[in-house]
Amino acid sequence: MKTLTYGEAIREALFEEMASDDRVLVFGEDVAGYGGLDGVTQGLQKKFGTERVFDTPISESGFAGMAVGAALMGMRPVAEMQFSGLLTVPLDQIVNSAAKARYVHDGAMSCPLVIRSVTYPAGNAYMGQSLEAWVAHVPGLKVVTPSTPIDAKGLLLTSIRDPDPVVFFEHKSLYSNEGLVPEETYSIPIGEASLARTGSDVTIVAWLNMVPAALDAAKELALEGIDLEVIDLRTLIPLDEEAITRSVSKTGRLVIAQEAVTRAGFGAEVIAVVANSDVVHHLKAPVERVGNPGVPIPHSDRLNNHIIPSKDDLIAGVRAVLSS
Amino acid sequence: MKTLTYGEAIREALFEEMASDDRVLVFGEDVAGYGGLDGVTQGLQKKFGTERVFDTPISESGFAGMAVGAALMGMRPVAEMQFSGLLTVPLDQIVNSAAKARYVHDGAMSCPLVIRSVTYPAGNAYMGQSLEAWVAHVPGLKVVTPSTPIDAKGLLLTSIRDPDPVVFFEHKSLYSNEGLVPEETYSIPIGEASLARTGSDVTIVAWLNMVPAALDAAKELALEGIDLEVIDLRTLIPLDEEAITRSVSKTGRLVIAQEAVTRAGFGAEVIAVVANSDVVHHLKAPVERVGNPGVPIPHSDRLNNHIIPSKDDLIAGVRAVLSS
Amino acid sequence: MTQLMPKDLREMYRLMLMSRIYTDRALQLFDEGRLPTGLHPSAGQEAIGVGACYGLRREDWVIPSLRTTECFWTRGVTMQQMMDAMYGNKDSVNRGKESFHHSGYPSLGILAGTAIVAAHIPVAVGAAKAMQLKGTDNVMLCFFGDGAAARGDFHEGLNLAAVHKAPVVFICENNLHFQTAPASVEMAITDIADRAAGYGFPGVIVDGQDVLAVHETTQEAIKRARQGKGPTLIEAKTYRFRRHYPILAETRPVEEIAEWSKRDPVTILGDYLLANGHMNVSEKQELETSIIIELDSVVARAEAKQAADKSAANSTVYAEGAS
Amino acid sequence: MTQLMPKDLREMYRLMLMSRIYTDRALQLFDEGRLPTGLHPSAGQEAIGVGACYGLRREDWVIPSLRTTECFWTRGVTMQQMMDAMYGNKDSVNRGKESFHHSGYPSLGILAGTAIVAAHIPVAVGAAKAMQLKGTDNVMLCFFGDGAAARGDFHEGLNLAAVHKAPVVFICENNLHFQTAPASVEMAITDIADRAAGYGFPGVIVDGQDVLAVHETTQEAIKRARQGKGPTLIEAKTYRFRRHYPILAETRPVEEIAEWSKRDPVTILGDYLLANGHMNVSEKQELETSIIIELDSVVARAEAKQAADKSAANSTVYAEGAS
Ligand SMILES: Cc1ncc(C[n+]2csc(CCOP(=O)(O)OP(=O)(O)O)c2C)c(N)n1
Ligand SMILES: Cc1ncc(C[n+]2csc(CCOP(=O)(O)OP(=O)(O)O)c2C)c(N)n1
Ligand SMILES: [Mg+2]
Ligand SMILES: [Mg+2]
Repeated sequence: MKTLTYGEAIREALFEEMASDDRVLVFGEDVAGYGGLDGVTQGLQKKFGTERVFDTPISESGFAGMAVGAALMGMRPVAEMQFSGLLTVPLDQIVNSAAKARYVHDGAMSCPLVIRSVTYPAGNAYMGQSLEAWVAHVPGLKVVTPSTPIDAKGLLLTSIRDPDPVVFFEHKSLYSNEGLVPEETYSIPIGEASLARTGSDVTIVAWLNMVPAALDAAKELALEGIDLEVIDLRTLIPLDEEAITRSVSKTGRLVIAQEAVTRAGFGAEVIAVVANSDVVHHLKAPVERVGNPGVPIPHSDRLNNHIIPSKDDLIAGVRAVLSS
Repeated sequence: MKTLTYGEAIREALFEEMASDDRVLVFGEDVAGYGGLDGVTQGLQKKFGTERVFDTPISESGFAGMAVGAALMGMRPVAEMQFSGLLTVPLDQIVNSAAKARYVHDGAMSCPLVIRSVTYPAGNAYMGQSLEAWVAHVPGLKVVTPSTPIDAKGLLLTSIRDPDPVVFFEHKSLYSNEGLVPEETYSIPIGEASLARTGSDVTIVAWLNMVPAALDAAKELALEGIDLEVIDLRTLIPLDEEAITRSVSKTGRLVIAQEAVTRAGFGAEVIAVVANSDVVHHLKAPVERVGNPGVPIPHSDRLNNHIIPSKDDLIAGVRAVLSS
Repeated sequence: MTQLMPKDLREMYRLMLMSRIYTDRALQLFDEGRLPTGLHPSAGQEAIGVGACYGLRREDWVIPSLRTTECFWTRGVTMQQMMDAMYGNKDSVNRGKESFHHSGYPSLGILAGTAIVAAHIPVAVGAAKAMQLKGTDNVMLCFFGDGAAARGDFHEGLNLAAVHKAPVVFICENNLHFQTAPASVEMAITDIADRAAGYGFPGVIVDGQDVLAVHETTQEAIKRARQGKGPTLIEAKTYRFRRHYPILAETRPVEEIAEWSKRDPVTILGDYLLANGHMNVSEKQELETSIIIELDSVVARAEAKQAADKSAANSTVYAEGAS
Repeated sequence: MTQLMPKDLREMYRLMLMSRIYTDRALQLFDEGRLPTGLHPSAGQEAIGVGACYGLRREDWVIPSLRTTECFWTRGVTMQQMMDAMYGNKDSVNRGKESFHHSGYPSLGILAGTAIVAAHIPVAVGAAKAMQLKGTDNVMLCFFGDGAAARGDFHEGLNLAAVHKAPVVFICENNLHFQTAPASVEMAITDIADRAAGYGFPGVIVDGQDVLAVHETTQEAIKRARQGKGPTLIEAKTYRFRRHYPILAETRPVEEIAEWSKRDPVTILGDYLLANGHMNVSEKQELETSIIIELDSVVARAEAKQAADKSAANSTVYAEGAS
């Protein structure tokens, strides 16, 4: 094993897959010459050339559409949206051109592409949006949301090799987090949650940046003897329903941790999965959702930390499910 | 009272509001010269002139943006998206330019516009999508989903007068449904569900086209002595949470009826509201979701009736919650 | 550019005539309540798809607009395949999952657009880019209407094609209307070809009723593309001879319709063949009769077949079953 | 067009100089870790916003790009207001909810764009349409960068403006780069003004370093717009003198930077004023000193004020409380 940051792990996945499969292309704004606003794609163009790694104009719909066309012709494009809030712009190409391609060809064509979408709830009301619930609603798409370096690399490799279009969310505030990653080649299957922490009192279901927040909350609450189980969904679609129901049937208490707006967010889907199973009868308390309370992300960091859920909000959520 | 179809009720609302408020504009593809693909806007241009009622190019993002600009300058634009699946295209303007306008101006500006979005799950995988869950996820937007002529008219009037942007879903297969509508002027508040049928055994929460389907199911099941309560949400945002929890606390059994894809659809939010309240302990059975099972809408009507939930699917859902 | 021989001209005529006869039969079947799908009839615009696609290599690709049925015929789709697609039959191209005009035939080099007007333009550019990356000199022909030229994806697609010198030929079928509205609603210019200058490649206007002119103009653009010189925008001035879609009323001025009817592309080529001795009257009659006879049996077979069923509806959302 | 008097020229100079001094101070405060927001420095491009906005009516509107700080100054926003906005102070324009460069000042006729590049272009057209519908002859100036011209919303917006003959002037600040990449990545043409012909209105190129040229060109476009003749696209050739954003590294060739530095718009106007006797050296020096002194106290006051708090964060999502 070696130590890599989350950002380095993603870069390594891109390097490895570009080296082993010359159908892989990487493009997006600032990814080639500059190497990505956060350096994630640094060195790729130098190594793999200007044909396979290129910068695009500010044409998110256009280059997402190009990714679709290239994928239909057998390439494996990896296109970057430099802020998740930008998904509002190329969405038609992702949701219509890409997601439905296999279906409308009755399986005779496939559209293997990856949209890397960089999530970061700050800066402004637009770019700072977390929109994973939208793409999770669309049949034909897979949705991947890693929280650790090992998962980020392993899942990106799987995503690029996947025969279907994948929206891969990366979290900017995880980029510098370190973790152990195998030296040898490996990959992680799409569709399996991981048990980030085993516990008996309360289940927290989290993804992306909320996983470390949940682990922090767990550490703090452990001092009081409260034992949290933390499920890192890792992929939202396909959803590992069993991991969720198994845990909740054990703990009987569920807290959702999401950075996105609570209303109609993906946490509601997790809750619906529980409510749709017999596990609903095991619930000892109403479910809690910790998330953005329904406010656009303010520009100022002094304000947006009131909107983005924190470890303390999670602790409050845990206390709420324990108090009833 | 007089008898109007749902389509006529919408037209009447547009006529009345354009007559009483000259800031109201109506535009979109085919709405002016032709009067709308389904005739809903017929006669408007003739009565109110080419300046206030006009056809647009195939520029959904562009004319949604124009609606925002006009609204910020004090007009009351009502723009039509002729298929709900088209929301993939102008979404950035609706979700970013319109929804956040009030917030980012700290209340100093408002963006009073209505996006009429015509829902119809048929034709093809793209236009046939039901995307209300997406806009319901966005703070700053209101989401309206009437199922009857009286609600369609009353809620459209309220939507046009609302100081905030409203996405108003109309259902093409409701256009010819008839119902009683008051002769005199009236309006219906946004944010209140209606009890479409009172019952004691099972609660069905529905909106748009699924309300008549639920009522049909109720009629059929009444013959067996099963007594359904049907809640017509009418508006998704703001959501009448109390109407939902009140009913479920009474019946203890909940079935969601939605045409949209089940996964990460708005039904999950309804379930989350229940699971987040004490009512979760009143549930006698796991909740059922009846909806699109996660398949793009096929072109052929012979196929798509297998995908779109029907009265029979609802009856099966009701039986499921009664059997456990 | 390979010179067209009389047999090519006759073949082009056959394709155009077949398209016209087929389209009008489909409209009739629809009116009779037999055909379970509507269509955007190409009648009046047959010269464009045939002229542009005729003589392409098997390895080239095309992506039709909602109306360019001729792309399908010219690339080798049979009337039976098309009719089965329209009926959503069990053995049809995608078993009713997609309308015939947005159906892809990968083995014939036909990509499918979505129903979102103009969204296929960047897709075509990406496909052309892939052809370029593979080191071939194959090309992509991308068809769309005047209506599509008002969409952002038109702009982004054409601009990206220019930046990448992608081997793509854009063919705009300007039939002066989009759905129920006239072109004056969608633009303040007359010639969409003028937009090409804003991307840095040639924009050419061609008489869309003249199949030979369309062919020649497209061939030049294809040559450019094969040589790595990048895209061309061809604007074919044309007119549709039927309503936009069978259930929508006619909205165009009768005089305009009458004026354009005088320039029927099928008649124009037919007359040319007759005048130049490439075909005689009885051959022409025979051709028409044989198409009609074939079509009769195509319809009969299509109607006799089983429609796709529920199992089709639920399949192929993902590669390995649904999730 | 009203003739510019020496006092106008001096005022334009003051605005440009103030903008430069303010911007560089803000960058310095950011580097020192004092300013809680980044910025897209306008240094090098001051002539565009000042030249275009100078002399507008109160009832006219402007909508700046991410970089056109000069729109704010010229419309009457004070350094104190701007600095308070940057600090997200309690008494600032929107209490930190939006970055200063996307902040609207309705009472000063400044609309705000979103952070989505080019999305404000159709919004500007809709606002202009509203001004037209109200029967006024007021105009809208809409600013954007070269990068924005690659987006679909640019195309749809300009086309809609043409169709509606909307009273809007589009001003493209072509600084030859967008974020970290050169213009060659975003287009295969040199002049974005060439795109106007594809919409049916004039496209004009102007030297973006020459405030008088910008002013004159804009005035002509404004006159056209007021007369109901529709939009104009003005492309101002310019260059930014700083990095795109403080945390991003420089990516442009040093020679290019050096070459363009010779054409500093503030220096050009200053020299013109001196050469023509509209200002003398000591007046120039006094002006600079007075700006610096004012700015010192502006910063001190901004830093002494209370920042907006949680109650601000949670308010005004909807008109009447959240839902
Ligand atoms: C983005 C989008 N908006 C609206 C529609 C509905 N629609 C279908 S065909 C059509 C008109 C297309 O006009 P044009 O591109 O000129 O092609 P034509 O029908 O004239 O051949 C419209 C508006 C659509 N399919 N996609
Ligand atoms: C649609 C969209 N894509 C990407 C970004 C990220 N971004 C912010 S500024 C910028 C470059 C803008 O370039 P240009 O329009 O030329 O203006 P300039 O910065 O050169 O003044 C980009 C890509 C964005 N804000 N919006
Ligand atoms: Mg047309
Ligand atoms: Mg620029």
